[in-house]
Amino acid sequence: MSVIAPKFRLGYFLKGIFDNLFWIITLVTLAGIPAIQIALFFLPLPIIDGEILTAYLAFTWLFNPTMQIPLIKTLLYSDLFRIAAFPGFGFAALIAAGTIFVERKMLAKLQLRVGPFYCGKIEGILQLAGDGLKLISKEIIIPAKADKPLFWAAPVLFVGAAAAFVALIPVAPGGWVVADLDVGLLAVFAVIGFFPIITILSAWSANSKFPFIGGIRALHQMVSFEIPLILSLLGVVILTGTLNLSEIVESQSSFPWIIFMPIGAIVFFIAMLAELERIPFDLPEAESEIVAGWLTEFSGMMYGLVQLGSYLKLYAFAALFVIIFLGGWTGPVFWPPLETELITEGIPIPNYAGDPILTVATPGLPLFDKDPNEWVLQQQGELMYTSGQLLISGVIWFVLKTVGVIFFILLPRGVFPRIRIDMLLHIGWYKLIGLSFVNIFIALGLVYAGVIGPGGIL
Amino acid sequence: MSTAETTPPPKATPPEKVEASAPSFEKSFIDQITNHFSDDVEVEYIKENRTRVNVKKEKIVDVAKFIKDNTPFDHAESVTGVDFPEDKEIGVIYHLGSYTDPAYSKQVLALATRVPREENPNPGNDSTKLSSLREIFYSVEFHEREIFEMLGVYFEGHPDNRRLLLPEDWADLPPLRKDFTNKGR
Amino acid sequence: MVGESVASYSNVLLMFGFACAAMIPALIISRMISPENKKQPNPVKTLPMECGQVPSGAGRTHFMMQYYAYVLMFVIFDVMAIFLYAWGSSLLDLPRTATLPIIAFLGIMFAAMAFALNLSKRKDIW
Amino acid sequence: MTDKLIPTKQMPPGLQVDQVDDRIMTLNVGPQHPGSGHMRIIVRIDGDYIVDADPDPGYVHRGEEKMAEARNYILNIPHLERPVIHDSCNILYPYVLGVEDLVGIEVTERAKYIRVITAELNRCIYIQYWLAIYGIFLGHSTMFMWPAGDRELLIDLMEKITGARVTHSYFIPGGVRNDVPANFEDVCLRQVNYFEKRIKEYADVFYDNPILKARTEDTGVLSREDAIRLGTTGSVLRASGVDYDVRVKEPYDVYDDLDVHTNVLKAGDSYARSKIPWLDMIESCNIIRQALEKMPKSGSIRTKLKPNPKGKDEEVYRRVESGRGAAGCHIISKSKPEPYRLKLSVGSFRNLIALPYLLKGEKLGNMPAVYWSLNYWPVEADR
Repeated sequence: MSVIAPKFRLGYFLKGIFDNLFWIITLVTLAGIPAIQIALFFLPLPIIDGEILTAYLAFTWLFNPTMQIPLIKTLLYSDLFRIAAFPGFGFAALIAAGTIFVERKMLAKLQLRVGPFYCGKIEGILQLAGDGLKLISKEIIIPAKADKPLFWAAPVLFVGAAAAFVALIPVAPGGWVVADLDVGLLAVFAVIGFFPIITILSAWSANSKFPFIGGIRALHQMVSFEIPLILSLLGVVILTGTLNLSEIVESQSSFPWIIFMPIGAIVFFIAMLAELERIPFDLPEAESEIVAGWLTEFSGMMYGLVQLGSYLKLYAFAALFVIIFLGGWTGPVFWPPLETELITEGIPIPNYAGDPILTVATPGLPLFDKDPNEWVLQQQGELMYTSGQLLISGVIWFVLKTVGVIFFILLPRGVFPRIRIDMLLHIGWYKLIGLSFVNIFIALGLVYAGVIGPGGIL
Repeated sequence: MSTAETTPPPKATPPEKVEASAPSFEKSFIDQITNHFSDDVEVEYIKENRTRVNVKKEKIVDVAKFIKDNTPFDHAESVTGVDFPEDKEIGVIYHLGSYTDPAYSKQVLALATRVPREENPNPGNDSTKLSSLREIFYSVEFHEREIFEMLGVYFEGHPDNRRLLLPEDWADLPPLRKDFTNKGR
Repeated sequence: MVGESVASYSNVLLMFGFACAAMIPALIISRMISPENKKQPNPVKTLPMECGQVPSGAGRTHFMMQYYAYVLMFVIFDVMAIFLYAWGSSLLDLPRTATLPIIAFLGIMFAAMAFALNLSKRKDIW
Repeated sequence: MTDKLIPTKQMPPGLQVDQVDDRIMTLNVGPQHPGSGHMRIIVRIDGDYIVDADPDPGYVHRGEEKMAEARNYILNIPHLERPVIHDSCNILYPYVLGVEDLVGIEVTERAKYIRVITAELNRCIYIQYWLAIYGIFLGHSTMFMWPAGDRELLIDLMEKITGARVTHSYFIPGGVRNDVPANFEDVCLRQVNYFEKRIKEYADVFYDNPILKARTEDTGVLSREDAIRLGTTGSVLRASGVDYDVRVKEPYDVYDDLDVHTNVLKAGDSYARSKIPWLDMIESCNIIRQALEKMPKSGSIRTKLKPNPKGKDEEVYRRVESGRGAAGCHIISKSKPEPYRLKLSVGSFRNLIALPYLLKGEKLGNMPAVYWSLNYWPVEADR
């Protein structure tokens, strides 16, 4: 790989670029294209208008105006789009970036300063991009005698685990989720269990004392807060009878569960703060005790990746709180669809004599609708996907609620000091577990008193 | 007492002149000490709130123990080491204060002694030695460590005679001696 | 509506793989454009962080935190907490009498936890 | 290192050092550590407990005492305030008092009041800085920003008086360097009143914070007897229940005309040690208001000093109450323009002796809380 900074010469620079290009082209030709062709044998290709969409066909249709909408819709409903863009990585990374900006500005306002101010002219909105550029141009220093494969892998795995967590989060009605699992909640617990392991692995591989203590602290944090985290959600599962996150959201169409189980919500919120390693529970990174905890040896972009992963995780936890306790995307629909007759038949407009001379039919207001009746069909449960209005409305509600929860996650950083590890263990084992048991019995009481459940009042 | 001729008082102290205006309160506790250690201690001055007695270095522990037991002085505020190359001596001055007795809280009793000085110091292994007062006034611990590295006075009985402020690789003279010259000055 | 196939499970893996694959270029680009003197590597620079001092002792050592009783309890009760989900998710389909054994189970679990906490506190293990 | 004289604290069971020696880890906390300042604490930990702590100062040793032997009494002023530039008036105060004794000049009444006012302002500036760092040591970032911001009020005030924001070099033998500006009384009163209102708000966010109380109460307890025996001073001493303040016990300049209240807390833990400086700031505001009332409105601010003054052939030891406790200055003069030996006995150096004793048996998480509650300023301790 070429090195730009010392002894920069344009010829070497260009040679480096061309070398890289050459190798990229060679590798793509020799390995990439065969791999794609082999994959095409096994991947089911979408059928549009009775034709199998091959790559050649898609390229042709790009220049055909009438076929572009179906093409885009096909892309929108493909798995790749879900993983890379909308409910998956891109959406979560966007919210994570917003979270970092909001955190900086909010803390600054709380602490009587201005925060990022110059970069990007408007309130330092490009500061994050600047920080990213700075991090990516820093040298990555690997400590001597470190376990190099593990040490390199830890930040990548951290981002990957956070992304796997994001994959389980439904953000809009109609299956807008990367992985719609029957046991979504259990999968969430499984993914959460990865983070301390990654922390310990990276801490162990760095061969340094401060990361090591930080990793052990992360382990203790998991030990004390995983059980309250799991038990605090059991109440909701008892009331809904399902582990599927989308169904948990749909069960809250009339009221969110936080009304009936505020104790569970509080316990979950505190356990969430601890799992996110945020102040007051940022013991694995306590900078005045153990320099930066398990992040001490990370430099440059590796540190940036860990930060990205932790903010993705922050978004995922806030979204989980919204889904389970605050009703997810449920809320009043913005711009409700027009009446069915208006879409299907149109409104006859009479002249002064009363004779219908004109029929006004709206164009398909739902932007992505195939036919005008789509919303009606979706209401009747005959369509697998949702209409544009419900999608937009659901996403807006979801984002609003998530941002609210993120705000409350960020707030303690300006209010509380850090707690100590024995206090943390004491809180987890003596208080939160007891409270989550109380929460379970509240749920059982609600079921057996006939308030909620089959044949219940609500 | 055998070393009486080796420790001449550096200057002719004028105790008579001071005693004319000496404050009675300060004189009372100084008299306590001088009565007990008649010829081992020598009063240098008695001023308002400030008193100083010079003690021979063999007697420093006894005098300090006597002060600790019989007067309200309970801690050492400061320990000053002074180099006197003309006298071939190094002076060590303990400033004692009292927290417990409100009447004595203004007073600072300077307990001074002198140890022989060597031209080519080898800190810890030469004759520049003094008994540590750490067992009596605990608070002199770090001060004595500082004097050990800065002036080369080894404190016998001090449990922790290590470097405190100077770097580990310091190999020069003890820097507060007068023959260590400031560079550029 | 509910995803039932292996495909929905594999989506989690796909997302995991996508994030990993998307992050590796960041590291590679960082390696490409960052200044690094490969010919004369600085051995001091790669020392483990020890607050500016030369590190003493190994980083990976025998190190014991005092709170191991909590860890032992975690091993037991974490599994039990997951067991409860099997019951909780099907509670509405079960007859009401099926709840009594579970409540007994909860009681035993809670009592055991209280006993363990009490014991370890009395023994002053941490 | 082990001290038999002081009764060792009750170590938790299972922590007998001689038996568990193989699992003890040595941590260098400092000098490049977010929780150390310019010093190193060699901490030996067994799991989460500190079995031994050995402070190693000296990373910012500048040889002020040696430098002072080569400069005359006036030239010593600017460099002697360098150890604590945030508290530069108070660290100069004992030196200036001592030189006045040696040279034998009187200070005018107005200069004495100006000295007291600036010394108290400087004490507040120092304590604000200290408090900010105490906040960030406990992970409370708001408590880092608030004092650091409110400190600007008093720094601006000091800039109006002395012309410099931090390193004032304001006290000189015989008075102060220049007079206060014209409408100084009004500006100072207004700033100080607002400042006092502002620091009282710290109680809401910091001193009444339940997590802070849980973290600092009953940690690093220094009993009254140990505080006296270890010779601690300042806020550490007063937090352990000893009523000792040099401003009250041995008043210098005009402190005997002012009503100075000594804040004493009985607990002796980190919380008490962190609260005493805050109470001192409120008390300083009271003192400044009193001094502004009693200050002569006009008059000379300086007694003329002949150039290159020679000291008498005697020694002098003066002390004042600085932000970190009693600061003493021992000057031995030999009828020369330069001091023969100058010794600064500062509060930080005297309080440091309590650190290994307090940290023993504490948890590692308490290390910054206990360490910084000692009101320790590394640069001043190294001199």
